[in-house]
Amino acid sequence: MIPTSWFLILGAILFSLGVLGVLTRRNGITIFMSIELMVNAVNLTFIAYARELGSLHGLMWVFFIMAVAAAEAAVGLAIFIALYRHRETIDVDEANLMHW
Amino acid sequence: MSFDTPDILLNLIKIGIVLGLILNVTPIMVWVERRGSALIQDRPGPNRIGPLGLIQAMADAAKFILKEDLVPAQAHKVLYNLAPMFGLIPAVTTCAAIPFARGFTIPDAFTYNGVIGALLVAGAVANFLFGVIALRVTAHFGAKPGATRFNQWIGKIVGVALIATAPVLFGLFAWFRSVGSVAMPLGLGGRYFEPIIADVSIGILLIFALSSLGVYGLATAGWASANKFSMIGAVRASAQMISYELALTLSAVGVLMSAGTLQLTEVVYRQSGTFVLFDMIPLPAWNVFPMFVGFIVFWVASFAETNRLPFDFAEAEAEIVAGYHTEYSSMKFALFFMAEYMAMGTISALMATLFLGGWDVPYWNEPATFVGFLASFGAFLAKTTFFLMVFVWVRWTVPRLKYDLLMKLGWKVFLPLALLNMVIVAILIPLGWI
Amino acid sequence: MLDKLALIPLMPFLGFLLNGLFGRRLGKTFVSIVGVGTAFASAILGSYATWEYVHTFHDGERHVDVVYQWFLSGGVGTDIAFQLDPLSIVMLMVVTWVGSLIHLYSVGYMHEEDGYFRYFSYLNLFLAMMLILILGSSYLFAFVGWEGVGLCSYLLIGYYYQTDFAPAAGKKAFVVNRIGDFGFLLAMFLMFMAFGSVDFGAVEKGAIGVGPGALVTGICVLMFVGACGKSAQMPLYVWLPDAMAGPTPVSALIHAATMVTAGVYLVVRSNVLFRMSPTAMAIVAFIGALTALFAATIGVAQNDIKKVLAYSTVSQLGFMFIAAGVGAYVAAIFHLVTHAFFKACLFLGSGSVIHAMGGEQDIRKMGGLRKHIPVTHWTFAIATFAIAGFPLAAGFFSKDEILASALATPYFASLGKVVWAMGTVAALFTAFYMYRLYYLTFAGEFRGTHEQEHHLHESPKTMTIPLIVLASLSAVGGLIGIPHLLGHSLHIPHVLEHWLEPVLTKVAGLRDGAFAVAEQPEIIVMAGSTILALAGWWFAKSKYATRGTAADEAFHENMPGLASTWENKYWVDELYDAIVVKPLHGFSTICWKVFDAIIDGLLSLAAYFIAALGDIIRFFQTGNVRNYALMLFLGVVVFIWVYV
Amino acid sequence: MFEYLIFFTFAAIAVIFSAIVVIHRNPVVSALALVVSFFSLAVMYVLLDAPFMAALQVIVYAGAIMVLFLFVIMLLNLAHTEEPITRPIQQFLGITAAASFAITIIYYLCKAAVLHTGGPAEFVSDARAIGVSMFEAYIFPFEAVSILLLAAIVGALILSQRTSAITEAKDGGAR
Repeated sequence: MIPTSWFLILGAILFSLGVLGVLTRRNGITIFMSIELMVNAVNLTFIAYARELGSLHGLMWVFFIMAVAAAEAAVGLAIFIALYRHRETIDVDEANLMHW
Repeated sequence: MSFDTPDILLNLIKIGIVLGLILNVTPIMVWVERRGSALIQDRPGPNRIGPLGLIQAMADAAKFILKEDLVPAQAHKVLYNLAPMFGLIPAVTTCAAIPFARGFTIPDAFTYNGVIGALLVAGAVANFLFGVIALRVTAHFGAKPGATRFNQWIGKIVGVALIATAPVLFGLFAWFRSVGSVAMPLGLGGRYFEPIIADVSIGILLIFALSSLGVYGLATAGWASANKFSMIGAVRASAQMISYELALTLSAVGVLMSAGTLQLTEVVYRQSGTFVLFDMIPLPAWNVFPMFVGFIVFWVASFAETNRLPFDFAEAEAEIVAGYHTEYSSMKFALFFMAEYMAMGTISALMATLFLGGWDVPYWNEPATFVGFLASFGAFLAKTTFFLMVFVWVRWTVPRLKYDLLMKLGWKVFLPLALLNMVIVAILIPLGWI
Repeated sequence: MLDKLALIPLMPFLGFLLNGLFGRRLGKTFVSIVGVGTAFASAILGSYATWEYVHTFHDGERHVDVVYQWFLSGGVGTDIAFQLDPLSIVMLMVVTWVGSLIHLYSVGYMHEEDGYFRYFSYLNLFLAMMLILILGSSYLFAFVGWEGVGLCSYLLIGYYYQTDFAPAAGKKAFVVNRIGDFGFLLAMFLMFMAFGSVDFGAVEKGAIGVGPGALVTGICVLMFVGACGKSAQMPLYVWLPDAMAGPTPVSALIHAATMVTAGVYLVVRSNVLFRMSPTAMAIVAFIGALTALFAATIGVAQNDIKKVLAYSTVSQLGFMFIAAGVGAYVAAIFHLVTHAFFKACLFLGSGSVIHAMGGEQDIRKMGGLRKHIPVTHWTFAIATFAIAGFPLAAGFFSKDEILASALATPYFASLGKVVWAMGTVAALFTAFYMYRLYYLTFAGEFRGTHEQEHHLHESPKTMTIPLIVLASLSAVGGLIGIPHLLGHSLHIPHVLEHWLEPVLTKVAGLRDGAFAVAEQPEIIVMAGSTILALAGWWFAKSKYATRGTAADEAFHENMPGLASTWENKYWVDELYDAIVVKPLHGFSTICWKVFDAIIDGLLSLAAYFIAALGDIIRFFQTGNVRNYALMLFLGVVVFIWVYV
Repeated sequence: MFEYLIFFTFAAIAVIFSAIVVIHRNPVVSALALVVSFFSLAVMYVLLDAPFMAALQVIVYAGAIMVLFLFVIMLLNLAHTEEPITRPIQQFLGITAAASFAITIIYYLCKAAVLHTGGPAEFVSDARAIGVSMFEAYIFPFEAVSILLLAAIVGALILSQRTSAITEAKDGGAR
């Protein structure tokens, strides 16, 4: 039986990598993938805790997170497609019209 | 997770059987495909290498191996090289979760009986006769113009080999008869042999999960080739496969609902036996009868999943040269080729398992013995072969669709039909019909 | 069936859903089948339930079928429950069967309309709501139906929403009804407060426990306000004539036969409460008499065929309230039933006339239709005789019973005589304007355009069959309530009185819900009614049978003041406009202008402050997503260090 | 022992490929690396006695979501987009924030001894248990998610329409 903490630390590392991606990359799709990475790190944590506590609630959360991630991927990618059609780029620094 | 030696041995045997089957699908199907298309198009087909062109596949393989391996200059080298392997992984791994025969308890000892004896003798006689026929045929065709030395040699070798096995078999028969019984070696006696590599509790999900990875091979190949046709093929393939995967999975849900489990061994066990229609007609309790709609959807979607005609948009040669593998040559191309046929084999086996009762021999309660194992194995192979034959038949009969029609069909026809199937099953289960 | 009473309103509700959701796509045949089919299904189910009820309960007990508990809060609550008792059954039969006939009629009448599915889905919804209203076992659940029929009435009045007047009329109906509903709501609050329940049975028990007094009087008066709104009594009657903007079958079903009688039903349903409060009864009777007389006089001077019938309806509803007010509840229900028959028949007949005339509603442009549309003519004639109180027709018995009861009421003798006098005069006017309508429409020469005359034709079978059925019911419907005077000698019992007896609970210390009228006043009234009916007939015939509209013109010349007063409906609409609508409008304008300025000013100030703050903070909004993400994560790190 | 071997192998794979996702300039490679990373996470789930979730992970993430990503990357042909470094402060702060986040969270994970609660309890996570839980305790979120997915479908359709109302207005309906 592998200790739960190791999974948590793995999750933390992956999450931090995701953070790194979100904060340093400019390619919208890559940022999006980093977000997915973070989501998965959280999923891992949920499942690790689910086993630790012997309850299914963590699993249910993961299930719903997956569904939400699927919805998010569909809409997010559609947004990027629309963005690309309008501006010929998906560099998020270029999409900065929404400010004062 | 503890193994002892017999366990490992048994698993190795299973893996050997399954791998042997799945790897042999490609050469056999290549021959079937070529001869079959020839049959359908009323032409001879490959008939030079080996009798009836039977070892044409080996010649093909030799050709693939010997061809030059080209890599386009603009290609993404790493992914270009990895892509064919991606394609192969799901094709090889999925079959691990498919039960291929009735399980049986390995007896402590083999005991001689008349059936085994008769089989051995008959095998000896048949081998001898076939050997003689092979030699005669080789001699006959070798005299004609156009026969290659290679072909003559092959024919002779096969003939001699067949004749040579005849006395061996006969000797085996004589020895076995005199000994009477042989103890099972390596402590295998008394073990239960479940003919499935990984009898996991999420069997069907595992299969869907692994087969859903198949698209990466295509997509990566298409993109890494740095070729527009390849790229279009890859884009098409990815859209097509995620569309049809939905219908495929949903149409299988009915099966799982009636079985109440995801484990494929259970799914098959539930289909053995019969149910009686209208109190008159006993039918095998196969899922195909109550879930005919789902079966049809699954069948059609399997064509899309394996990129076979009429859904082979990823490689539609009339439109985009050869699609995702336009730039591939030599053994890498052969890997795609193999992956396609292996995927066909796997999905045929899966279809047989889910809808046609897997290894179930209709109207016969297979005993948990070696005989039952063999018979059920035969049934399983027969069903899988049937589906494989239909793959070939359809390929040479039905023309390719238009791409928008493909999508429309997948989303607007097969997806609703798969849902309908679920509804039907959901109604039938509480009625006690399944 | 008795435990599945919910099915009766559910059938038309199903029709509403089917027609409303899929009707447009599935075409008129589908809509007709579903619309009419569900109505008839509900009628058949209702009849079956009645049959079972009769065989299960021999003494007219109240049968309650609880579907589920609606709500319960602080010991106060109510159920979703349906009830059957003799009163409900009478209403059920009238509503479902007359309703079904009108559904059938609508197939022919509305066939050329675009919003056919819309019409039928509303009509089905109306039927469902009406059934909830009459089958509901508590005031609150009945109120659901009460509001539901109000909604359907609104929708159907405004059916021709492309026109100007129809939506306005619908709105008017809705708003006026709201005033009444407000009274009803207050009555229910009082019930909740005093008795802790709004179940019919519980309220009755509670009221008996409390005894007569201001509370019961208050409840009754408030409930009567509600009834006034729904049943178009003074002063809330103004919506009903305008409601004629809706399709004619709607006028027949909602604004004549069923919905408008809901107020009468409510009063009769609460008869125990009313009997405890003679004050409330006097109010009911007097308002009823006033309305009857008032509307009847207006009806004399109207020229729109449907307007005449509308005022006639108001007037007849007044008669019902007279009956309810003087304590003759059986007479009220009796008149309700007969009125449903002949008024539905009249409205449907007028619809048939309008259909034949190609949309023309002005009786001055009709005339001589007798030979063109014979079926319509005959059914219309029978219904006219019935409403005018011609001897032995349906209206004769019921109206006669009402007037006799008014004369003999044991509650308030002197007021009773006044009411009787007003009712008698109203009956005379009724006979007159009905025959005027009849003769102007069917007798004499055709006064319309040549084109219209060419177009005249009898209506299709789907329209004439309901007419014939309803006309026959108008002719013989009175037989369910043969007066004792005749009944004794002929040995025919008063069926309805016997049937409704269990509803009129006997309570110690209170007068019974039914009282016998002595022979002498009954003879007087009966003879008087006959004479009045004949007089009205004769007078109308002499004026209108041959000479067309000449009499009206003469009337205008001779008595211009009275004529224009009647024609303009006593200027009630103008009056309301002046004393209610205008001041309210002015007050609202003042509120709007003054308070708006203050409140807006305060808000603007706050907004200005926020804007100023925002000007400072907005520098954080760089528009760059990564900046936001960076701030977020730095925040998270700080948060963890600070709080964990 | 065998388990540990698997864990460390796949943990290393997950971390390495996640790093590739974040660092690599080519989105296609990033996406494929993410697939590998997800796959190794699925292995983690198996190690955590949740094979069902592992299968779901592969089907949903690897089989559907990442295919969508790849599809979009290919569709928009984004493989060769240049990404010169601008905003050095943002870049620096980003790396700092990520690093400090990682240090923080790992520090607290190591520090907080919440994990030694005396051995894991009984943990059943087969399809039946999950299904019962989902359709009993979690039925409302389940339905809510179905509505969410519907909304996502509609949203995605409208956003990716070529002739949306927005573009039509922009083109003055001259299409």
